[in-house]
Amino acid sequence: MRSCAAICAMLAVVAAASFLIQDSYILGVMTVTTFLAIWGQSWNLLSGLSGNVSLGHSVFIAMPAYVTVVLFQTWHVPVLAGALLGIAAAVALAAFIGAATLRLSGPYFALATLSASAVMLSLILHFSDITGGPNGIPIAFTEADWTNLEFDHTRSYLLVGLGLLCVVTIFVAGFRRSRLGFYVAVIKSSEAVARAAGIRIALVKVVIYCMSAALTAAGAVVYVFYLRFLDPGFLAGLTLSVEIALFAVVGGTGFLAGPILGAAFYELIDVVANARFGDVGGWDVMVLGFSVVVIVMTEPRGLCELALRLVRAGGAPARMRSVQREAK
Amino acid sequence: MPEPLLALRGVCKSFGAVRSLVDVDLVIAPSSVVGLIGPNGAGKSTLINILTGVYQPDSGSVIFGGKDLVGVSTAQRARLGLVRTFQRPSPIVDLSAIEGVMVGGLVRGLSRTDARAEAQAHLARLGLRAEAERSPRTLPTGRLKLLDFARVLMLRPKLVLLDELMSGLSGGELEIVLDTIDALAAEGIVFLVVEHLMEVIQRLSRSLVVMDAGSVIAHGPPEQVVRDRRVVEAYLGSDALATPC
Amino acid sequence: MLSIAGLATGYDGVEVIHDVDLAVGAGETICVLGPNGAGKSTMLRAIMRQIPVWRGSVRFLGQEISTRKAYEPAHLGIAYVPEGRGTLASLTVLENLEIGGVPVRDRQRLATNLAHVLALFPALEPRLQHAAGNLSGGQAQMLAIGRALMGSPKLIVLDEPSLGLAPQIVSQVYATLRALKGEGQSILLVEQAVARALELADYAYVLDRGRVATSGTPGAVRDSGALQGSYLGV
Amino acid sequence: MTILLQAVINGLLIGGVYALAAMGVSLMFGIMKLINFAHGEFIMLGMYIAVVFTGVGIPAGLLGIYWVVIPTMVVTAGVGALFYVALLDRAARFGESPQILLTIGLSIGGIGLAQVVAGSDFKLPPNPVNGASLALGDITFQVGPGIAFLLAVAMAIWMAWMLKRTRFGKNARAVAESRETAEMLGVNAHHVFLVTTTISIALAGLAGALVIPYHYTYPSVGEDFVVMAFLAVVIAGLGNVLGSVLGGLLLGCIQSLTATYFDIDLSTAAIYVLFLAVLLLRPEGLFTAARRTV
Repeated sequence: MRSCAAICAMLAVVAAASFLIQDSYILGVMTVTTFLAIWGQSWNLLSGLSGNVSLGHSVFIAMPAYVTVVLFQTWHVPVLAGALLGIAAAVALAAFIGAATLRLSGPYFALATLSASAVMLSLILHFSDITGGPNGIPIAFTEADWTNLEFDHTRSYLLVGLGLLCVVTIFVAGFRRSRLGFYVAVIKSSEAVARAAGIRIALVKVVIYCMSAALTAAGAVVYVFYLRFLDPGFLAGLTLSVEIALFAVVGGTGFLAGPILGAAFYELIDVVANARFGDVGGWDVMVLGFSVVVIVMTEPRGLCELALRLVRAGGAPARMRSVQREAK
Repeated sequence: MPEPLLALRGVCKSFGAVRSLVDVDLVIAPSSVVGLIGPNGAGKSTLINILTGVYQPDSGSVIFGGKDLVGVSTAQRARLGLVRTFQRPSPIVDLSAIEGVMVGGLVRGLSRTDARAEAQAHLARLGLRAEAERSPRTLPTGRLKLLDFARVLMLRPKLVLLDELMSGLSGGELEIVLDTIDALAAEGIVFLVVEHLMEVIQRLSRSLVVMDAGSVIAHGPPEQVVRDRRVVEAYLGSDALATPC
Repeated sequence: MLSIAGLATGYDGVEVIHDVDLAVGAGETICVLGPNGAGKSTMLRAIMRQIPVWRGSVRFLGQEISTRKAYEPAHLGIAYVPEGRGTLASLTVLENLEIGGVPVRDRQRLATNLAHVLALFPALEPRLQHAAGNLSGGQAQMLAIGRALMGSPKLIVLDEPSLGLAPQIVSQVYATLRALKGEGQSILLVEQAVARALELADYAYVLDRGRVATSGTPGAVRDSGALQGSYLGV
Repeated sequence: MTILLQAVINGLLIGGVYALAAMGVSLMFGIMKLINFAHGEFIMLGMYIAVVFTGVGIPAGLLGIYWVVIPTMVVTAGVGALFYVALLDRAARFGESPQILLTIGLSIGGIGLAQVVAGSDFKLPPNPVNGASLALGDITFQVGPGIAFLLAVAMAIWMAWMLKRTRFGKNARAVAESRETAEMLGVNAHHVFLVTTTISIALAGLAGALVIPYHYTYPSVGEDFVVMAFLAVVIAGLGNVLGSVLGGLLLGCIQSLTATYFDIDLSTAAIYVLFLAVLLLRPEGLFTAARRTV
């Protein structure tokens, strides 16, 4: 709970600091980081806590984004109502995928979720009358109106994103200490033990899948209006699914701040690589990918653990504690 | 005679060509501590897996508290009061010691506060009060096994299957567990104890079930059963009694 | 040829075997008895390098093997017939035997060994091309022993070869072991079936809760009462 | 009728590359219980290496470009051995999820590396195979995919023989069933894993070298083949090496048939639906007999 409060305070500081920044590129980077962090945090609720690596979280980004925008542009459904419908659609999809992948674990679960994401992409490409196919759909800006999630300043999206990230973080923190959070921890330890303790495994798994999808979707419906473009390659692409998993792991799935730190790390590489190498792309994914390799091979608990060690190494008594902990 | 808590009739289970359980009949009264022993491969593990619903019997019936258990899931059985511990310690590594125990109460529908209070009581009884807030990663095997026992007790069980709970416990821990079992048995909880440690079985059990080659070959008071000719043969071979002991 | 001194090992941080001393001389048949949970299989798994040795030494033909890798004892000449037989079910019977011959490089030698195994267990011959998973318990036990012999072992280690077998099959298994003993094969046998093991052995150890409770000639062990004590608590 | 036959032929020929990729994935999973999510990037690596070799020169004649196959396989085999020694050997003790993340990280990192080193442009060495076809009555055979198909079939036959008859094959199957039992009998599991990884990655190199005459080479090209390979492997039954070859060919046919009669995007969806159905209804795979549970 203390770490949750610390994170929210930090996000509030970021929000306040954003008023000092006028550069729209920096604000844009901060906004992207915030939404990536929302998705990483939501992903962690499912995969970090349950131990099953999902490689299909972009379906919960594409589904609500398309539903909201298509309803708005084609049927003139108010954006907020459409967003709720979009989130509901993502939850329904999660219930279906969750139920279908119940018995799968490890590589099977990863492959099944990855393929769910690929199915979504191919359906979007196929039904181009509705979805715009590979060209996507641009979202025309009409007027600044918060009920349509249309703001005339990037900072507004950043602030909404930070608020949402706070909510998601508080939710995840509360979830870990909740009844359901306990059950998930037992299931992660051993399904046989969970069954022997009377836990309804199927129900718990489907419910956390739906929760994770709902939080992911909430971020997606806001983000798509910031993006002003339904881009199938980005929103429904396999790359986004995989990146979410990877930067959350780089940050550290065992920590509340892990996915946020991971998202910031990933965006930072992107910014540095853009500034340093300009048009030669690939640096960001290369560093991200190989960081995961390094982290898996050396420090499976991510950047958060490294940061903690640095902090602890500051004082001798603290060092004693960390040594003791390692010894155990 | 009161209605039995657990009744197995004609239970068979084969895996391919291997017949693990052959026509097992077993009746357990609603108040007792029953020991279950037998040589390796006698079918004890299969029996536990049948009772907890990991396997379905090929034929025969399992009646628990008057209810036929066919098609009842392991989790449902646990909520009905038929619970087990595992041979290997099964800590919940992401939760603290007391939280792992609370789970049993949460499943029963207790609030977190009530579950915590009840878990405290169980931990105190098992001598784990000091370890309540620690991570199970930092606890030795004996303590972990006691935590497993406490979690199972939180489910308010009617029948507890203890699968080698007591091997790996220190002397002091063993005494605590034995006393706890005695006390709970007096409150009406039934224990089916699978254990290698004969003196433990003899001290606890009011009756002893012996299995060999997938069948129950003896069931009765311990001191009588260990002198049963078939039991001695099962353990020591057919001509062991030819020599004086 | 095998000498164990002060061996300690276990699982998950729990010590199961405490300071066990044991020796097998060339051509000897040694049996280790003891109830379930006494640590017999654990001891064998440590000797066979499947679990770490915590303390003590395991020497085979003068070499320390307690730090060797899991595949090495077989190459040094220790063949293992594990509890539950360890049949490779997806391979054929012949392929199982061939895997047993991995330590032997000489083709001529392999052919001789195969002929020897099939002479010992004629029941395997018609089933050579069948999947080993379809064998009955008795046949699988014969396959496991035959597979161990394929590697021309200097010492053969058996873990409860009578487990789960009908009495007449157990008799057959023991007849085979007797024949091997007659050929001068060194044998380390772990058993629960006391009577048969004592009949075969030259020397016996009784293991109780991870320690050697008693050891001696079969007659002495049988008369000591240690067996009844550790098995049935009487 | 001609259209149908042509569609099936095209499908089989496309499926040849999927089959080669699937064989490598399946071999590694079958023996090491590890899904190599980076397999596609090893194919991509093979393609770039082959393209580099074509820079040395392309002999005259229709099939001259295929000289690059052998050196490409040699180099990728070396990379495979290094992959095992440097990463997989140590990662084995980490458990499932870290292993998945390791190979996914390698996959993404590999794409980035290719982009950084070779740029994002599409490469296709000029060669006579591209677009060449043989006509047999009304049916045409594309030469490039045709050769890939023939080599896939040849490799499948070699693999079947190798697993069934050779000493390594028997040892590998023993390790696949029970590493503990195999080691106790004297089989060096590390050695088996090293050789398995080397063969698997060399197969990726082979697939890469075979597609460069008619398929663009670019950093994320691996996805084009490996996603189908994963699906083929699961549809066939994870670890069923020969089944995965059939799976690859089957997927090629489904792709070609739906593209001929419906729409290419739907063909992807159709394949995924088949994949999900197999995963849920018959997790042991279409071409694997249900094992008894003992």
